[in-house]
Amino acid sequence: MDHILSLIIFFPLIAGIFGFLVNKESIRAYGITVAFIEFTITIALWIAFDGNEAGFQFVEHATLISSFGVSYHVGVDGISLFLVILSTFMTMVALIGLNIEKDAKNLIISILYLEMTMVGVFLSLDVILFYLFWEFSLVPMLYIIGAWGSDRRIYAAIKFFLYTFAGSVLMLVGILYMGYIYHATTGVWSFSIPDWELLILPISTQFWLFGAFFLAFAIKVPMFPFHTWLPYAHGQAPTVGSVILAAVLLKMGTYGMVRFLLPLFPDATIYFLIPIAIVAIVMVIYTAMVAYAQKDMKQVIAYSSISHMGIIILGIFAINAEGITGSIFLMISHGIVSGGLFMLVGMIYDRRHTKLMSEFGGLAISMPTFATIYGIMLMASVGLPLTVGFVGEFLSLMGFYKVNWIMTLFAGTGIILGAVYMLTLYKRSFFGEITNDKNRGLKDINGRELAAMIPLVALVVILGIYPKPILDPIDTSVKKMIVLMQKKSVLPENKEFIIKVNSIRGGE
Amino acid sequence: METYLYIALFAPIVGSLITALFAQMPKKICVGIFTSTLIFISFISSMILLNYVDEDQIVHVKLMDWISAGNLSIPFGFVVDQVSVIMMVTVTLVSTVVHIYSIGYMDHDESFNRFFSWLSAFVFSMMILVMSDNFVGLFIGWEGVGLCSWGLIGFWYKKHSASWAANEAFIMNRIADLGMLMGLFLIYWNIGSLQYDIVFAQIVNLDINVVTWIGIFLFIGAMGKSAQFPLHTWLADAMEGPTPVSALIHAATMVTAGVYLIVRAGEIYTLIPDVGLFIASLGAFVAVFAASMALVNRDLKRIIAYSTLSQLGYMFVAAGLGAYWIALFHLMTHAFFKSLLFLGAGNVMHAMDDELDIKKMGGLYSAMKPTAILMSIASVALAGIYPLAGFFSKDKILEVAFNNGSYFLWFALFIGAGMTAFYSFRLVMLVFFGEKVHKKLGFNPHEAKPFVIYALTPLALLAIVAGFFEQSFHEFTTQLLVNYEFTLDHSIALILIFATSAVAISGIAFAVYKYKRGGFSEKIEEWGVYKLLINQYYIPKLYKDGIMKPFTSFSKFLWLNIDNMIVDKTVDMIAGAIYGTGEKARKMQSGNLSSMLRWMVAGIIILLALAIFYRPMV
Amino acid sequence: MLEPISIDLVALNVTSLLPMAITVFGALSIIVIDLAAKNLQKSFFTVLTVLFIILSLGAVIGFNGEDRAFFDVILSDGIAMISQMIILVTSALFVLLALGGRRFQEFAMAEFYALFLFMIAGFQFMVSSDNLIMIFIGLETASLALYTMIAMHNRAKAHEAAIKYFTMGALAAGFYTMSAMIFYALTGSVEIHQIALVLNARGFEPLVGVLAATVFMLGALGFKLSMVPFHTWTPDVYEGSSAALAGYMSIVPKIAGFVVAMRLFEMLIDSGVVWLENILYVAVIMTMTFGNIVALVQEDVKRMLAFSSIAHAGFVMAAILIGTTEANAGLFLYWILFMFANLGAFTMLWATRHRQNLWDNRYQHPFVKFSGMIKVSPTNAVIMGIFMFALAGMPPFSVFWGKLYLMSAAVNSGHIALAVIMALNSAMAVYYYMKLIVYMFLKDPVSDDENIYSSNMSTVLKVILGFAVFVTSISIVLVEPLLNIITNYVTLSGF
Amino acid sequence: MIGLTHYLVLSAILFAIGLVGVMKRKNLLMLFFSTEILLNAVNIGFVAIGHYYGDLSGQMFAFFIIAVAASEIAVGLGLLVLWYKKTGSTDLDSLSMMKG
Repeated sequence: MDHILSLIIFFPLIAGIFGFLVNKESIRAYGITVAFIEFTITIALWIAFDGNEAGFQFVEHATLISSFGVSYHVGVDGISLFLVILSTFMTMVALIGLNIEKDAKNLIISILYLEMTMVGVFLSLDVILFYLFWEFSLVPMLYIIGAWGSDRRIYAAIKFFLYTFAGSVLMLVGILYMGYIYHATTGVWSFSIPDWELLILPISTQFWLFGAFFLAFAIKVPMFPFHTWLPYAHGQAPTVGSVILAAVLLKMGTYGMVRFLLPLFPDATIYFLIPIAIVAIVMVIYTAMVAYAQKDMKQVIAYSSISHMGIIILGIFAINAEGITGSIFLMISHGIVSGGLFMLVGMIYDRRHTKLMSEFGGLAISMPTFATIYGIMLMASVGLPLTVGFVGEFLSLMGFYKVNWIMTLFAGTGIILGAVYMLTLYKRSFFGEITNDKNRGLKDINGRELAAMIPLVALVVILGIYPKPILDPIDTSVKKMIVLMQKKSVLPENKEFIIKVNSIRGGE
Repeated sequence: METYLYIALFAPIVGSLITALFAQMPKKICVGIFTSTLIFISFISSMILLNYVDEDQIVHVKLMDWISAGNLSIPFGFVVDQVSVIMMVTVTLVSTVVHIYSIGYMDHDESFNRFFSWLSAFVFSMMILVMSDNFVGLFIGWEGVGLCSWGLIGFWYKKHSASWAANEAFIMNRIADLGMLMGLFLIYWNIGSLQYDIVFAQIVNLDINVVTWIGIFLFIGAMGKSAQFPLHTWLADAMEGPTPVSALIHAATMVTAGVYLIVRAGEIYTLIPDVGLFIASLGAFVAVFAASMALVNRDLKRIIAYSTLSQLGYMFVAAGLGAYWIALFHLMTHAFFKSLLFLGAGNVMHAMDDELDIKKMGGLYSAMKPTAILMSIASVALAGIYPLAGFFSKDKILEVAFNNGSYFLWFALFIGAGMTAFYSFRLVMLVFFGEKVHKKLGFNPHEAKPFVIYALTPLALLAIVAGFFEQSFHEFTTQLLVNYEFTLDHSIALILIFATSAVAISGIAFAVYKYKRGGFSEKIEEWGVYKLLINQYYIPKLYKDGIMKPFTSFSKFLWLNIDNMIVDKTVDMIAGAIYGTGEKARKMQSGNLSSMLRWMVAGIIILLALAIFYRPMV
Repeated sequence: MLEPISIDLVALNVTSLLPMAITVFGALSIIVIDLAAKNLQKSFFTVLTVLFIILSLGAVIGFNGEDRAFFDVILSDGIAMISQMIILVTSALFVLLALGGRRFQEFAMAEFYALFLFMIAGFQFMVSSDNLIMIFIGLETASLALYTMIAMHNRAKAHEAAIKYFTMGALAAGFYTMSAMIFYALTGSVEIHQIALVLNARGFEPLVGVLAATVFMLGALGFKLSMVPFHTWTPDVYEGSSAALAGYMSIVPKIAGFVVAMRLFEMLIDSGVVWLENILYVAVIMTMTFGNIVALVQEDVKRMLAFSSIAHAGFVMAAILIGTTEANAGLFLYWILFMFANLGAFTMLWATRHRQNLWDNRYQHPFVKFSGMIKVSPTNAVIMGIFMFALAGMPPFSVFWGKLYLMSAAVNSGHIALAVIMALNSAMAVYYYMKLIVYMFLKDPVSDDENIYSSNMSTVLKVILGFAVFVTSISIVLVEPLLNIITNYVTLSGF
Repeated sequence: MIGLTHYLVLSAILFAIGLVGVMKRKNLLMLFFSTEILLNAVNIGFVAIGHYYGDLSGQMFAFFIIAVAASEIAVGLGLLVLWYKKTGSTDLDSLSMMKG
């Protein structure tokens, strides 16, 4: 088990390289097999993972540039563990659901590379390494959107790439500055997160660094008003691209917030808490309304993703164990649910070659099983209890309630508006008589699609009923992080604030 | 006893899940029988538990942990105590009847199997709701019944109105659920737990303001589920669903969940009588408000729906004023006679080929005698005539209002009682007696199958006799619930009973008298009051024009004008500006050697000028 | 009266001249061989050139004598060494591009190789001296050879490019001499370390004089380094010359220029000439930004690369502005890493070189040419993609590490704003590199004839490409050793 | 008495004339002349300064400049002839294939 993390990171890369040798006809099977093996390894990681240990486990360290403190440093804790599993799981599911024949080889190899970068982002403990994977994840995605997307794919791909790239260059400056400060303070160069977490920064420095990191994450999430790349990307991307984009890539932003902003800059986090929360709430409500106005089924889900990401951000900035644990869980559940919804939209697109809701109507008559699965996913997206969507949303909102109850109330309208646009979508597409003859006699979900959807549906229900195995390790690591934040914050009122939002009673 | 608890709880979901596998297959009668049996088993278990609890024992189990994070720990825990067991029995009893009834009612429906799957799932959700030992568990059931209600209202999803009504119900409930969630958060952050026992034990230690807010938030949740004003419109629209659904969900069980919540959280509400008074006032208002709409409506099911709304108002009055056991009692009796009423209406609908306009019926008595009798019993019970069940429970509520000194509330309820009697018998008269309008319209009514009628008899029986259990019910429930002390003089109470009965009887008499003679003239339809009532006080229209339309157009505005035109365009403009600058800067590369040389010389000259004029040298 | 001077051969320290002597000797011997034996193949000359370069490189690496030699005219300090290595290695790699699949007349001529070696010698002299006369001679030797080589490509555009380059070069030479004259007038010396001593002793008075000299030097070096507004020749010359030579021009003359700039400007900045610091600040930003935004709108890949090399030069100029050891080490690191990426990109262009302009009347390598290359010639497309990402500074490819190190140097010396501007510029730069990626990977092919992408391909080119790809991709492990060597040399020479 | 200043002023004036010529002349040949003027202007300066300091570097520099100028003009004229053969013009504006 010593090098399991490296194995997880580099197995898809190596498999991708060898994928060039595989025959075109069998490349899909190859992709699924590789993804399955990768997923199995991550499951093994989970089994070997000690849920009671809050720190990083399976740490590997190898110096790359000693004079500059850059090293190959990976490790996993409760916060990242499940995001890694989510990445490998969703990649596997997306590959099972894949039915693109055109240049399938390039596509599948790109997906495998993408998998490597996603896993790399979550496992990196060296910030330069993190940045490396972070940036490189754009490349396969650019290719996937741009080469297999719909009409305006190139515009969408470039927009996605440039927007997110531009956002992250400032983070690079922030990283370098942070490294400089670390060097100035300790006399050693280090870009390792555990090292950085020990550094107590003066407030003004925290502000600037917070800003530099936050912008990159905010664009990735994407937060209002930096979100406009996402609808384009989703609108044009092929199904597999949307699935991975929504399920995993967006989570990198929120993961970054948890991993960097909170423990590194606790005072700045608390200082900017309210403004960010306001933006998050605006984002929840605004995008939910925009989602309601959409005509295209996929766009509804794209905007709904943004709306849900708002709740995740709110949970993170609750700075209490309930909120942060909840939002990490919500990241996972949203990954499963939105990934599933995008796959479902892709299936209907394969049949009808349109995503406009006005083209549908009465699909429940021609495709009842499909409608049922769609309904389950939709209910999970709406956050119905006993589905996976509820737990995270409940905890996130509950966490933020301690910070500010009025803002939670506003954010909570997201769950109402979520029901509004989702049910409207469902009604317009699935209910009613079949008005469009093309919808008559559509084939119901087939074996391949079912094979992709059943794991998702099963997880939606199982994790909705029994989220404990996931919540517990997350909670352990999060609690440790909060203690760290409390210790590190410079201002006494911030120390008190952290204690306050983490304790029952007190305050309002 | 835990075994019985689990049987009672899980029998319905087993039925539902197994049936779900057959959902897309053609009708299988055994599906109906199978689920009905399981529900019946659940009922039997509930009865055994009732018996057990009656010996002053409480069953409390913890199945497993559900959510735990930070200080929060929520288990799947279930409790069978005096309150929940009453609910369990009521729910499973009515459910059993409805299930059996549905085998006949849904006979010709192509989605017969799907129906039973949903219906059993509903029962399961309802059981979770009433049996949970914590607020979040209650919330699971709360949302679960909402989901099943959505699926069942929109059961005939091909009908636009049905799926619309389903969405309306779900969304309206969501609005209220948000309030409830806020209440849960508030409880958690002040007590650190959401278990009933811990919360109720510690609630007294809290600041009264906090308790008030908790009470308000929880009541907002209750308002949605129990369709209290202003979240009431969904209930009438929910009649789009199949009639058994209306009987089970929108009369007997789900809509009463709000009342159950208030009763359950009685320990909180006793601390905050002001909120209680508000609840009672709103209840009284709804009681009259809904009854008034029932007076003129011509839709068979909607009349009963408004009646339900009105009766829920009654229950809230009792609960708000602290008479929890009375609220619960009315909840139970109402469940019996109201579901009977609905199921009878279902028979009528079947007979009339799903026609709902009561003006098109008339004289059905001859064709369907048993149904007519059953519905009459239910109506009498609803009107509150001695010795039927409604008399005991409803009169008690009026007594409570009077006892509390809230004479205005009492008066409202008093008027409401009269109206109830009138519209109930308006319905009975127009449907079963009088001129046979349906003959002219070419309907050929027929009575339902015998087993359907037999299935209804237990309900009818209970509607008649349930009232006599008042005393034992009182003793039983007040072991857990806060008792309500009557300070009213016995004679005054007697006067009140007579007054109420009088107004009920006169209401019935007026209806019978009037509709024997062909009813009111067409003229009253011109009246402003009539228009106001038939249009439901224009509230649905207000919601449509005042909320939905602006919301839709504002959403469109946000998308097309803000998101596309401002937010996105800004990004594109930045990119465009950079690109445009590139195009302009490109002109510098004219390719002409002369100008290239001039650029160089110009550069030197500018730098020289700077060297002379700009010298930041220290 | 002049005294007769007795020359001590040991004091002359002739070994320090060995590297240049080898290249000059090589050039002469190539001419002689050509006179003696006709009909020798280009491969013979190419390999011979490479051999002489390797010998010279050996002489550089093996050198361990005194810094100063030859009456202090030669200064073989650390940066001279490291820059000579870069120059020689780059030259060796680029001259091999002559062995493309197709015949070009300039490579058939022995003179080309002689000129090439002379040019290298010129650059070597330029970097290993702090005597303004020597620098001038080196610079002009190299430039004159380069002009001729450009013209030897024998296309109308090549001639135009040569004339433009030549004329502007002559003007720049005028600037250079003018600057040298003013320094000489101020201090009575033409040696940089002497000039520094005198100026420091006198407190930089008269400042106008010093600044005037600096201005002319900025003009002259700005021309070599293609700083705005002295950059105008760059795109035209790159476009006119063959891809191989254009790639060469983007690396070697600039590193030579950087070394001179480092010697001269850092002396001034270190002494507290704030004016120069401010001017350089503005110039760096203008150069970066201008290069980037004009590159955005180009239609031809080679021209785009020309503008991008302006931007890269601006980026690296920042190191001179910052002036710390870390920054100077970063400069060399960046340039080495940049060299490999650029070598690859230009080699790729060179390999796709066609006789006619199939896609555009004017351009040889318009973006359209590469449409859908992934489908026609996937390996080449992926390789070109890697070079583009490397140039764009996408991790983990080579240039990223240079960028990282330079930006870190900026941050560490307190130039945060500069670092931010550098970062934003690299974000902007991504767009035009992406443009090629988009054409190659996302568009549909214009023709499915694989040969159009390999008309000039040969085994040698493939090997060079492979080497470049390899280095570009694994640069993460190269950074550490490279940095050690560079830092060692840079610290040795006190920068 | 003609001193250093006079020489320097002369040098500067000649340099300026050269610059103006570089900017204004449209004939390539004249342009080369202008660049020659530039270099020779500097030569005057170097020689004068060298004399002023009694230092030989100035003179040396001047010699080198003369040598470089000569070789430069050789290359330049070669290019000019090449261009003239191809286009029949020595006008600067004929160099306009590449721009933008």
